[in-house]
Amino acid sequence: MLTYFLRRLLMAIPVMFFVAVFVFLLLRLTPGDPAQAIAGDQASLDQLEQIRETLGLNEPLSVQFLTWIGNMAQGDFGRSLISDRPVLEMIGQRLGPTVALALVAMGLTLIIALPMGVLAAWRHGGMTDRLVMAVSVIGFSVPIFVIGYILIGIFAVNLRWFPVQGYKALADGLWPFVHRIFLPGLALASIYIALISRMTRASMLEVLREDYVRTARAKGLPESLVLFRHALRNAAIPILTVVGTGFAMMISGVVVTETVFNIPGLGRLVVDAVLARDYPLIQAIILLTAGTYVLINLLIDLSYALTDPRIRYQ
Amino acid sequence: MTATPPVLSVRDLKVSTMGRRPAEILKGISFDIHPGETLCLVGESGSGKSVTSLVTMDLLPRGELEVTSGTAALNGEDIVTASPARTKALRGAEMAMIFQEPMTALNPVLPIGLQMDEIYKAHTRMRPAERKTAALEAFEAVSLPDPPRIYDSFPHQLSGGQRQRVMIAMALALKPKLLIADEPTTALDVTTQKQILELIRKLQEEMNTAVLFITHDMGVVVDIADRVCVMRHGEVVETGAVDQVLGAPREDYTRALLAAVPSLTPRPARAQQAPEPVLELEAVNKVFAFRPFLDKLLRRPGHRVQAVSDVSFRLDRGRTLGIVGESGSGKSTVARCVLRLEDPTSGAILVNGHDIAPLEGQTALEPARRAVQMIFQDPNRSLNPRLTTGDSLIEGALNAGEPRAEALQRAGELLEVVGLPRDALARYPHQFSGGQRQRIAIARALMMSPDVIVADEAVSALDVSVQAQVLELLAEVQAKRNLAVLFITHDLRVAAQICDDVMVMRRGEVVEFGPAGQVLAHPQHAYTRALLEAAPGRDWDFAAGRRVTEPA
Amino acid sequence: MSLTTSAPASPRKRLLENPPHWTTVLALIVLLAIIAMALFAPQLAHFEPTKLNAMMRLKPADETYWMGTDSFGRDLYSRVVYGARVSLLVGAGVAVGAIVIGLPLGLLAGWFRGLDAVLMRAMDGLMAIPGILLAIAIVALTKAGLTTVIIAIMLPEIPQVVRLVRARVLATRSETFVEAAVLLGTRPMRIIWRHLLPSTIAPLIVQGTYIYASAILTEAALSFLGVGIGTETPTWGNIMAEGRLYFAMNPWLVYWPAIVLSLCILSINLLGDALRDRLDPKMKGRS
Amino acid sequence: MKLFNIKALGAAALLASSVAALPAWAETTLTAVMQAPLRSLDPHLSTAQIVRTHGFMVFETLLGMDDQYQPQPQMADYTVSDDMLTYTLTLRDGLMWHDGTPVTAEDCVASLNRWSQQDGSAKTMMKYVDSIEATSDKELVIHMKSPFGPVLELLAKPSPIPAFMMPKRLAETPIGTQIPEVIGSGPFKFVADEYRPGDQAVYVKNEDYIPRDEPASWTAGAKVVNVDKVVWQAMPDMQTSINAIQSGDVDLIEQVTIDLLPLLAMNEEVETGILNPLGAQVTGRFNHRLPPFDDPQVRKAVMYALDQETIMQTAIGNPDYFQLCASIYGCEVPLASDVGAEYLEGTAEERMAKAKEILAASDYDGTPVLMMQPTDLTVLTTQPIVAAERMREAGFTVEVASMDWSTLQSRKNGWQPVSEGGWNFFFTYWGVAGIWNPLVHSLINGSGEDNTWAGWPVNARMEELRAAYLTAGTAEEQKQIAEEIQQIAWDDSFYFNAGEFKSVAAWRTELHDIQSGPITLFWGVSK
Repeated sequence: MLTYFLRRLLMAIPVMFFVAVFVFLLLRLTPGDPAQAIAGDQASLDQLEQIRETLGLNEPLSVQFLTWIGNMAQGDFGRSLISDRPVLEMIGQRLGPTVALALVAMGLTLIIALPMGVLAAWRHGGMTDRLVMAVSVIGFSVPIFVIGYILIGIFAVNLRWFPVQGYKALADGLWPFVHRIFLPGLALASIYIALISRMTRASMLEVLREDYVRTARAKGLPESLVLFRHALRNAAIPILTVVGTGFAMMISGVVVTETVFNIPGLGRLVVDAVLARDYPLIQAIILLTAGTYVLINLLIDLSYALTDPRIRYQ
Repeated sequence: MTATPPVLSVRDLKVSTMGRRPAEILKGISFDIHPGETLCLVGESGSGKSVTSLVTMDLLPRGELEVTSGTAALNGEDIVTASPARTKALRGAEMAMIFQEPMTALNPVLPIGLQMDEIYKAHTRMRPAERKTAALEAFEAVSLPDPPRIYDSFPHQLSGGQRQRVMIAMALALKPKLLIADEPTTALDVTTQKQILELIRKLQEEMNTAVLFITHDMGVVVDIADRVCVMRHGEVVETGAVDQVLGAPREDYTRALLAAVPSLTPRPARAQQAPEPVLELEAVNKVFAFRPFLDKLLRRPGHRVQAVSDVSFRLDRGRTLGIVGESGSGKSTVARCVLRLEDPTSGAILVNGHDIAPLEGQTALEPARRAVQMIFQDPNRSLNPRLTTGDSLIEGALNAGEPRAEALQRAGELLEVVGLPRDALARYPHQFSGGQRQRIAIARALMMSPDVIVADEAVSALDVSVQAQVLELLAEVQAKRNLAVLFITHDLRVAAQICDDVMVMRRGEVVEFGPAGQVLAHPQHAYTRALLEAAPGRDWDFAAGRRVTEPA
Repeated sequence: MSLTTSAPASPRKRLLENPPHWTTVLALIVLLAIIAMALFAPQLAHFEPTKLNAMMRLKPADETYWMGTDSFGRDLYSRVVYGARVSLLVGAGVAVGAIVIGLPLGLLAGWFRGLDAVLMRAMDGLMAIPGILLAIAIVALTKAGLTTVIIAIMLPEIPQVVRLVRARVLATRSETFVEAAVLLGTRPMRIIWRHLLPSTIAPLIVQGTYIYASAILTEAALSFLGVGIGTETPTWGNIMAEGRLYFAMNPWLVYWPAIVLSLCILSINLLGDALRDRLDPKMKGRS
Repeated sequence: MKLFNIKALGAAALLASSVAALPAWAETTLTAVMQAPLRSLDPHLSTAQIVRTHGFMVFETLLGMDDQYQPQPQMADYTVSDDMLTYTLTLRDGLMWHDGTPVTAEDCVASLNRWSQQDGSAKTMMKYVDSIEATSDKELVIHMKSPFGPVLELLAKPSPIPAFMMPKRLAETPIGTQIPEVIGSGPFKFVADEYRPGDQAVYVKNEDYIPRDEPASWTAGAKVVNVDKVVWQAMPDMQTSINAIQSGDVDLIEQVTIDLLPLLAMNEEVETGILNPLGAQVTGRFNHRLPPFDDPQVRKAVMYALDQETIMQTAIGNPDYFQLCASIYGCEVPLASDVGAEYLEGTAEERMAKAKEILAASDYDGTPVLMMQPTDLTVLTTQPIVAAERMREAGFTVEVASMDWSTLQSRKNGWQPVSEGGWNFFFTYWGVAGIWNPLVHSLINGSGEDNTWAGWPVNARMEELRAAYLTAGTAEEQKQIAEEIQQIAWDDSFYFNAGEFKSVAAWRTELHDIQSGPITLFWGVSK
């Protein structure tokens, strides 16, 4: 298992290197000038030139890239060009809300989507199945920000059950936290619920055709045991896989959700950073999210072994 | 037959598919099983024998199949009309079932113990400790080694035979009145099959269980059945005691079925003309080695599996060499090396005198590829479903530069040779039956005018009547074209009927090699003897229609 | 010996024997209506979609302005009608582009094991970058035009296509008919073309519809975040983005384009599901 | 609409608040949604308004500017010698940096040096300055080589880079590098730990700050802080901000989108009004170096084609909040005049006819005009659309290129051909304090030098006038020069003055005595 883990980590190196080169080139080969973002629109060209010189933006690209990679290898992600703060510190400040939002959305998803998918597969072809599929296809089709606004319109503005915006950390108390994160969590979860319930249903449909499910039924087991003990555990791997690849989708949702609900998370930070051409910040965020993606998918691969004893990684 | 009431009594049972245009799967079948009796439902694929068992267990796939009329009474209680809760209570307790595939019938992600425990938990009020004791005893009863270890194991840690024993232990855990066994030994090697059949027989006698045994294999019928029920297209063709049905079949269909079972007695040796070797193997070895990048980095050895060790043989024109063995014996790997679908690790493979072992790439292999052609096991997968028969047949010819029209002409002729109409050229594989597809595969091999045909379990997936026809065709073609055939099979009966020479393999090594008459009639090696003894129905002479006392 | 099955059923006959679900038919009608809307936008629209009228800003719906006007005094109905053009074009561009690029890469990766390792690491890398970040970066950093948006949305979709095709190739290449082709002396490129490519088409068409739908969604999200196609070209996304400022005053500025957008994506998704069930029963129920 | 006179109401509220004094233990926090997120902290480095506002929280200027646009003592009192060559500034007592050290004249000299390297007008001033030196801990002296009119104005000006004072160790940070710490002497202290760039900035009351005795007026006079804490929050979405102020999550929105004011009109707990009387002018800039706008006749056609009213109507909507005038210095400043109004006379149709005529007579050959449009800056998204339509009607071929504001800013600095990423026309806006006289006004630079603000018009007469303004002795003389400059700016079509708009703020009624100013001020206000 450890060997497997190490091997996968080794494999992640070229992946991350590709990401690093790709992102660096993407940013540097496109127009836009961070000096302008620092100095504001009324700054003169002399001023800009001076700032560029100080920031090292006039160095050749290869030098800039090597410096950046070298620093990163030492754990130094650099400082924001705009705010002149360490990039990691800025990311750290914004990480909490985003992680909380993602976890809440994921929790809601699992609570809602798994039973939905299992039920739909169990009653395959029936009304429940059609209803679940309808909910899921609608979840895929309505943009998150529209869902967000509808939720705000109904639950925050009309019913006044929830605040319209903002974020409170868990440290500020459980209720304020839950109260503020529920709607954005739900909005973000919508597309995920659609995805996971679909995947659960499909995977369960497949598993329910398996011989061992027939065996379980032949043993006269209660249907709930057949579904949740025998079938769902076997259906777990494709579901887990989607949870992993869906992480990228989650990030897209986070960016939009944070904007709609005004949550000071990474999503907004990255949009701001892109608009301001804050190269080190953009690079660090993309690299970190890519790294997280790789890591999450690695962990998910490892977790297969927990659900399926046949998988013993060499 | 006894006067006691039957455990299971099926009357006029009809089952149809659901949907827009229902098709009748069972057309009104009836039979009884009494306590302590084994009834064999025998028939070819599509005869409806498995559906019968599912109706009895009330496990028909919902929304796909439904009972349209008739009854299936377990101890007088009709399963068809019983409530789902009631049948659930009966399943596992009063009636139990063993399935064909021990690999898939156990839940792979749950420990064996838990899967056993569930049965007691669902149907009894036993306490956890009692349940565990009962489970261990049940494992003991099916002769599983080290029951506590089995209890904690996962299915994949057990061999196929052990898994089937676990299935039997589960099925008989609560001493049901009725045991349904649906092809329980089909997926097993012959030696294991023999043990499992003996086990079922023994436990049945101990518990006086009624057994509904479903099989396609007449040999198995001989070994286990008290009575036989021959089915075809959803109807019962003939029922009766085993000796009566097999010895004096009343129906043509039964007779044809019996006649198609190849005999274990080797056919008389064929005269050999001047030996002309077309295929020679010299000390061929094949090692599968896995050495991941990290292992290389850490200078660690990888995993090695010796699949074939030191195999040598010579195959002459016009002769058939059979390679027999159980799964994992390396017989298929030998075939794939001959075809260079695998690269042999060492040794020489001489095709018409040229060593093809060191050759690389399609161009270099081209002459050998023309000389050696293959017929695969599964006719469903060996033809590209998206190409017409004609396109599949002429692919090799086109590669060799033959004009399309000419190739199609030849393909049409060959279709007639293998017994298919010429207009089959324009059709797609799914429009043919399995046997017909295998004929097409033979035609495709013949299109290349090969010297050697490698047939890897080429008739294993076919029903016995079709199997006989395909074997016949193969023999006919071989004779006409003076082909050499390398025939890979696990079935000694088939080997006995078509091989000139037989090579027995076990764990990659050649155990015994010689003329078929000698190897199969007077085996020298203990393993060969064990194989022969395990062959199902060996004490029944299908040609004569009577029991034999001495093995042939 | 006789042939067991009848002559091949024509597609028409098969369709008649197994008619599509009513939702599929409805979805097809909706999608055709939206396509017609895009094609005949000039005839259907009441105004030029860019026609400003500073005096008629933010008017509610009436007989002239079926859906009211936006903050420029432009007719919302006309903009929504014209918006269909860009959305459908973006969807088509992304789906076709991703497949045209991804298909050959996937075929090659699936067949040539050496290339596979390198290519798939690159694809993993591309997949690891969250699509929206990549798209935001590309659109924001280059010219915010139709082509840029299509490329930006397409890039993250390519690995999905490559993986799908590759998985399909890997599955198919272990089929015995491929081994049979090898034995018949067929060269690799021809095996890819004749035996592997056809098996990827059905799942690709299905995947294509999903890419189509998600591309339209992503375009809307990009516009929403202010990095989409400029306001001169009406797209459902930027109509919503402009309208969301006035959401509390007149939510219909958002709801109208949202409804049409959602209907469009819904019908594409439903058609995709139906296609999948028909073309590739094995994939039934997959997302 | 709740428009009212802030000063009048302020007096009444002052009385009320002194009666209803808050209990001592309740910490009052004022939460404000600012018009832009604060992303950088060095007020010498950035010309962005939000950074200036931040600057006035933490830092102070030697002189402040009152609501009559007059420089007044703030950190220092001043004397000017009769020959206008020596300015003596004496620091008032009790000034302390936030790190506890006293403010010295030497700190101020260093700060002035750093400021003058960065601010455009200060650079011009430095050409006339002989030396700036600290003569004691409390006194610094500026010696001029020759008289330079607006020295005091520059020291007091609130835009674009005010002359903020900071400790010497910070002021020695080279230009181009941001100061490592935010230490000023102003009425608020910056809470570095709670700062989240782009999202939140927190200030606490500086308990050691001693306000001046004079009444507060803009950045001059007493800065009395009545709240314990000020939190700036960024909200990317105006809708969210409005919801937040209605629910009481925030107390103040610095700039409300005018179209959304009706949403707040219903709400008894929220008031709206103009806090910054100066407003901002929208300007459409030509690229004088590229065809077709290298041709004055073609530019002139545009000047007639564009219509202030349509542009402002579409961008702002409510005429209460925009103003149309010819003045290039802002509609209500001392230098404002009607010079050039002939370009705005008549109906839009009449002017369009004239534009067509001029264009037809010109050498315009159909070269497409590349109009840059920012997608992410709401204030400036509409003008290019409206302008493009008018220009097309006049006979131009116009291509609107959408991009984000950052790209636009960067692209505007290049003058390469359009095919290589150049541009022809774009809109921007200027706080009136950034254009209110020829000294600070960037758009009227007629030198055509590469390093001037984008557009690069060339006009020798303009340069003479700008130089003359700097040394003009009297206000009349200054005004006369300013008017002539304005005439040239119109005649030679330096840029199109598209009108002036006011920012409307919204605040909850719990807030009293909100101060009016050239930027949003957080002293005086109580909660």
